[in-house]
Amino acid sequence: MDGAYPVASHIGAVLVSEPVGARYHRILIDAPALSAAVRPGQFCHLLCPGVYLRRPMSVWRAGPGESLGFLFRVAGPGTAALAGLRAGDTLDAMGPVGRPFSLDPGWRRILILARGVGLATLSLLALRAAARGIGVTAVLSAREPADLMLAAFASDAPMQVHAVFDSDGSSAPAAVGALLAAEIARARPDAVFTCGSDRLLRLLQGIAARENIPGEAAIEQRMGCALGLCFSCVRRIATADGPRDLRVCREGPVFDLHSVEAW
Amino acid sequence: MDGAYPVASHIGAVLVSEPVGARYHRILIDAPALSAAVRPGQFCHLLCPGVYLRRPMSVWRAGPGESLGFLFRVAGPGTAALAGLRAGDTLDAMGPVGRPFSLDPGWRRILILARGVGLATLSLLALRAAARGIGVTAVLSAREPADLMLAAFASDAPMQVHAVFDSDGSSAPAAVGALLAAEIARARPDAVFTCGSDRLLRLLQGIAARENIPGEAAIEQRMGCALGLCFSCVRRIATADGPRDLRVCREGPVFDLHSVEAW
Amino acid sequence: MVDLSVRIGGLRLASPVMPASGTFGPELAEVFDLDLLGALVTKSVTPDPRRGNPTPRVAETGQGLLNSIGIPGKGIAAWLAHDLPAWQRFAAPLVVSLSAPSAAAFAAAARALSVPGVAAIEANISCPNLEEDGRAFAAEPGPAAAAIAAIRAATALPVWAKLSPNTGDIAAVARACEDAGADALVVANTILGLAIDLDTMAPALGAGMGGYSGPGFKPIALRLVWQCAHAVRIPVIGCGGITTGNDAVEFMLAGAAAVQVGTATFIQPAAMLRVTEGIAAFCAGRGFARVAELTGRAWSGARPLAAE
Amino acid sequence: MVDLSVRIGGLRLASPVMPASGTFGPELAEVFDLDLLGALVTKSVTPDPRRGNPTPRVAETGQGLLNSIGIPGKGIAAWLAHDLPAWQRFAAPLVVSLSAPSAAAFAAAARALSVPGVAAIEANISCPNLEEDGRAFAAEPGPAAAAIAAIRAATALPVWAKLSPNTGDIAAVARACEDAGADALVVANTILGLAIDLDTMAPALGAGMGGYSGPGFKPIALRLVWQCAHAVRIPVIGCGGITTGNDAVEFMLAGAAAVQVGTATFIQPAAMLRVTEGIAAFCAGRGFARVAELTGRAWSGARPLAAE
Ligand SMILES: Cc1cc2nc3c(=O)[nH]c(=O)nc-3n(C[C@H](O)[C@H](O)[C@H](O)COP(=O)(O)OP(=O)(O)OC[C@H]3O[C@@H](n4cnc5c(N)ncnc54)[C@H](O)[C@@H]3O)c2cc1C
Ligand SMILES: Cc1cc2nc3c(=O)[nH]c(=O)nc-3n(C[C@H](O)[C@H](O)[C@H](O)COP(=O)(O)OP(=O)(O)OC[C@H]3O[C@@H](n4cnc5c(N)ncnc54)[C@H](O)[C@@H]3O)c2cc1C
Ligand SMILES: Cc1cc2nc3c(=O)[nH]c(=O)nc-3n(C[C@H](O)[C@H](O)[C@H](O)COP(=O)(O)O)c2cc1C
Ligand SMILES: Cc1cc2nc3c(=O)[nH]c(=O)nc-3n(C[C@H](O)[C@H](O)[C@H](O)COP(=O)(O)O)c2cc1C
Ligand code: FES
Ligand code: FES
Repeated sequence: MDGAYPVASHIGAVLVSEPVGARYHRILIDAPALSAAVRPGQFCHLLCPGVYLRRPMSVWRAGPGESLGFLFRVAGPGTAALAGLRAGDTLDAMGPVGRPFSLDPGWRRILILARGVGLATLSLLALRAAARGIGVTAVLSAREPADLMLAAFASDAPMQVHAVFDSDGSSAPAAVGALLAAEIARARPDAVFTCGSDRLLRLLQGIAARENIPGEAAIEQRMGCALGLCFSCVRRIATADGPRDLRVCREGPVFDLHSVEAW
Repeated sequence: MDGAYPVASHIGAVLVSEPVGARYHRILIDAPALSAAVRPGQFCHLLCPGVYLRRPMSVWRAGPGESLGFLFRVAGPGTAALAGLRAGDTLDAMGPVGRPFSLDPGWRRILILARGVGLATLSLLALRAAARGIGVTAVLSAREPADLMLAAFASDAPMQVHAVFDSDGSSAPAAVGALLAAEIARARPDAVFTCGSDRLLRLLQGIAARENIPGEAAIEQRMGCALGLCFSCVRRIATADGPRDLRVCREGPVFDLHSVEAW
Repeated sequence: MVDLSVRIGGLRLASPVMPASGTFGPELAEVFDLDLLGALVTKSVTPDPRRGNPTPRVAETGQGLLNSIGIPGKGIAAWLAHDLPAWQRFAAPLVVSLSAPSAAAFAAAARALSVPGVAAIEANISCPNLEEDGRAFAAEPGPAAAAIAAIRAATALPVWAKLSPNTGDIAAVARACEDAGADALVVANTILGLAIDLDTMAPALGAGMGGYSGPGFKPIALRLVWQCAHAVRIPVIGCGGITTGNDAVEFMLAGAAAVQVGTATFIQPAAMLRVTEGIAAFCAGRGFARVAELTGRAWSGARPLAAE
Repeated sequence: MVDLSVRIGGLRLASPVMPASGTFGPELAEVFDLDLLGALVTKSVTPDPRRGNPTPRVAETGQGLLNSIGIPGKGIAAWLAHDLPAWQRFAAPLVVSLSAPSAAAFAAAARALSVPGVAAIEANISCPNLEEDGRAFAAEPGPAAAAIAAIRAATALPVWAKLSPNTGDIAAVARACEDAGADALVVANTILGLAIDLDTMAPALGAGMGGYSGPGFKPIALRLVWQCAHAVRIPVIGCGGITTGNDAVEFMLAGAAAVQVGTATFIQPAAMLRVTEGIAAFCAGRGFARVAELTGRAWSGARPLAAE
């Protein structure tokens, strides 16, 4: 990674491309420079065979000497084309782009609240925290047990994971709220993080405000360039000078938990 | 091949795809119904991966139980994409289209004059004639010996082949004219055929007129639909009612030797 | 079973899918049963014989086609004598595309075409108007309306006005054609484009500029349909880049009552059948009993009358 | 070694390749050395702050992009205070794209922008003219000329007029801008398009219609350049779907003296470098010592003065 020009399009060989559960897919590519440079919460803009625009995708696995991974839900033509890649094919990944999550070495514990594929965005943060001896409490919400990607999230890193599901009602806001309150009482986190659900975002905003714990949220928006050039990816964000339309690809995708206006 | 709807797009598996000499390529596909229906001089309209319009290509090999073959010069994006096909890929061939060569079972000998890749268009005619015991005299013109596709033309069918080259001057009009006159004197053909060179077309028109031998020529034109719909492929042709712009894909590509106006 | 029939002015079509003029002919009956189409649309017929433009007449450009065919043809008299009879073996309604150099010539030709076997006249007013030194009738509301009014007065047949993208305000042209008595609009003809051949360093088409069609033209044609359908109450027939059933559904949701398919036939000769199947599948999957219910669904306000 | 420099009105550019307004910013310096570009072109700046349009602001359509960003920005005062300084670290000439709601507002803004560090003003007259109830200045020769004349009178800087495809006669608009004192023309802005989202059965963009750009737009933009370059003697800067060096060469052969690259940067962030290399390779391969020799080569007649 050239210091002067940190962002580039990297052509990596696909090492692994396989379904995860019923509705998700994972891809690992060999892109050493990019993989070493990425920080948790950042994303890449992926060229998907046969579709014109790139597609933004959070980095799910990365690190010096590690292959670069993406975990995604097959949502339409772009992600379908990605899922169609096979080992030996190449993938053009542009990055790293976006503002990463904060991770203070001084912290003792973080709490992560993720819904659906939002866990792909938060997984690398959890692994890096655990690697630094920071305790991780993770509450993962999914439609049903079949949709939960526990192994995909935690790998084999030590963490305290609670799974909640729509199928048994345990993912209802009230239930999750109680669970979070209990967890925070049991082992108070230095920071909280969330991604993947607007409902859970609002829930966590309330609890973190009451408990006065700092936090961050990663959000999504339809993108064009992912380079901060086109202003297609704006979301309404509270700033010191009042609400502003900020670029998810540039000022985000990670924002202060309380600055994100629920839509 | 459905009698009511003789023309269709056929998806055939590529059996063979390999270079022929320095500048040519051949492809054999498995398309039984199409292969059985094609007659010498007809062509297919080929969908080339990555380019929008189909590309017209004479049928070089065909027959009941035989695979369907094309022999072509890599001229640009379309033919380059065709040359990039590999065994196991599929090719979408639309056809058969176009007016075939005449081949009268009563004939004893035909004379073929082909230049460059024009021999791809005339090869099937030569093989079918030979198979019916009709003598074949072929004069093949090429830039240099390396460019001559003798085996590709004659396969192992019995025929009298004369090769002439630019490299040794033997392909000069005067030389070819003398050769043709000698051949016609030695074994007079019932019909003459040509494709691939405007200069040779004019030469043969003159000789056939003098000797009063019927003949046909296959010509090319930029195409859109290859179905007779768009009138993009017209060439000026002499008809009973005077010169007319006729469709190469429909009234041609095979026309009466004397009706084709040299351009 | 989805009801695919649609009403276009006076005509009831069994399917909303028909060919675009100049990309279709009886030759296609060698590929499939043409009576599966909602209508048959001829190449533009001209009063007098025309030779057409120099070759090359087509060129490829990305996901689209440039053409400058130049409407070659034998003229109306020969067309009535030789071509019309050849169309009579088909049951689907025959729509004759008409091109002429002046409003008066349009009227005379429309009168000549008002014969049994012709179901409607599609006025190709994208062609040059000799009275406006060659600018297309459809470039301005006035000349467009004059041509349509002349045709309207000359025939009792339904008159479809085929508009051109090459205008500053297609909604105004659409309204002018409606006021002049058009029964439906066809939106749109090709948009003017250019390609340069890098080998010859000259235009790729013999005539220089040409009409751009195919998938790359679709977003523009869809917008033109949206603008016209909002501007008039008569049915709009969408045309431009339609290749799949989903493409056709987009046009109907934008306000089209029916669609025409042109260049797609050059790539897949049975494209019109695939489009028809795709529309039916969309309706079935989304619970629409009648394809006509799609028309104008994408509008924020109420559905346009064209759909009724 | 090919001479890539070109003259655009008063300016000499080291390369014919520059970014298209709204698709570029200092952020791209994280990808490559922006001083390799012939010029730097800003997003359109507006007199007052603007929030822009509702999301989604972009949608994909085949080989192209639809956008309705809505020119969000902090207004000229804040731009001069915060953005202009950020541009000063680059050596390439800075071209400020300007958008305003009236001729008078264009003039006032041009005056305000006439400061050291600004090399030229690109007037984005494709934006709505409040005095013509929202029709774009560039839709008609009159309003286009009025805007350019007002800017011309207000500044000594070179003035580039950026034309819109959404007009009936772009050659007339081009001549009007030349007569009003434009030093160059940029041809063209996006063409109005539409896409319908089949899931929601509503327009794919929050604002409804949007501007169509990218490869699918190229044949149209190339034709517009051809028409404008034939109509005026000032240089024409080609823009629309340029993705490769060969695309850029087509524009120059059609009459462009330079080119702008927009959407291609979204697909390949270093696209402008690839385009520059491709142009140089073409010139070297075909024996052109100066890229300026390409301008207008595809014309049947003489080469346009724009190339000199
Ligand atoms: C910063 C960021 C990180 C993301 N990380 C992940 C991830 O780790 N795993 C995952 O499964 N998905 C992720 N997404 C969402 C992912 O980008 C979309 O699911 C994908 O673009 C859909 O493309 P498609 O063609 O398959 O589907 P379509 O819905 O057909 O896409 C059509 C268009 O909509 C855009 N689009 C659709 N949904 C989204 C969305 N939610 N966000 C942005 N653009 C969208 C596409 O880019 C395309 O332009 C992320 C999005 C952003 C902005
Ligand atoms: C009836 C017929 C039979 C043919 N048979 C053969 C054959 O057996 N072997 C062979 O090598 N070539 C044959 N050709 C020529 C072949 O079609 C062209 O070489 C091919 O289309 C070039 O496409 P390209 O994209 O590779 O090159 P390009 O030159 O880049 O093609 C660009 C455009 O020009 C068109 N085009 C270019 N050259 C021709 C041409 N000579 N005729 C028609 N369209 C052209 C292409 O279709 C395309 O639209 C035949 C042409 C016709 C009309
Ligand atoms: C080769 C060709 C010839 C055409 N000839 C005519 C014509 O004679 N009359 C007419 O009204 N439109 C003509 N058109 C325009 C089409 O009818 C249609 O409006 C246009 O191609 C857009 O549709 P498409 O993208 O589906 O092809 C022609 C188009 C092509 C490609
Ligand atoms: C996202 C986006 C934003 C744009 N914003 C502007 C703008 O602010 N001002 C302007 O003059 N043109 C704007 N344009 C038009 C481009 O400058 C250019 O004219 C057009 O996109 C065609 O070029 P392209 O096909 O290379 O993108 C914008 C285009 C896009 C795609
Ligand atoms: S996607 Fe272009 S600014 Fe964010
Ligand atoms: S290619 Fe269309 S008529 Fe011959």
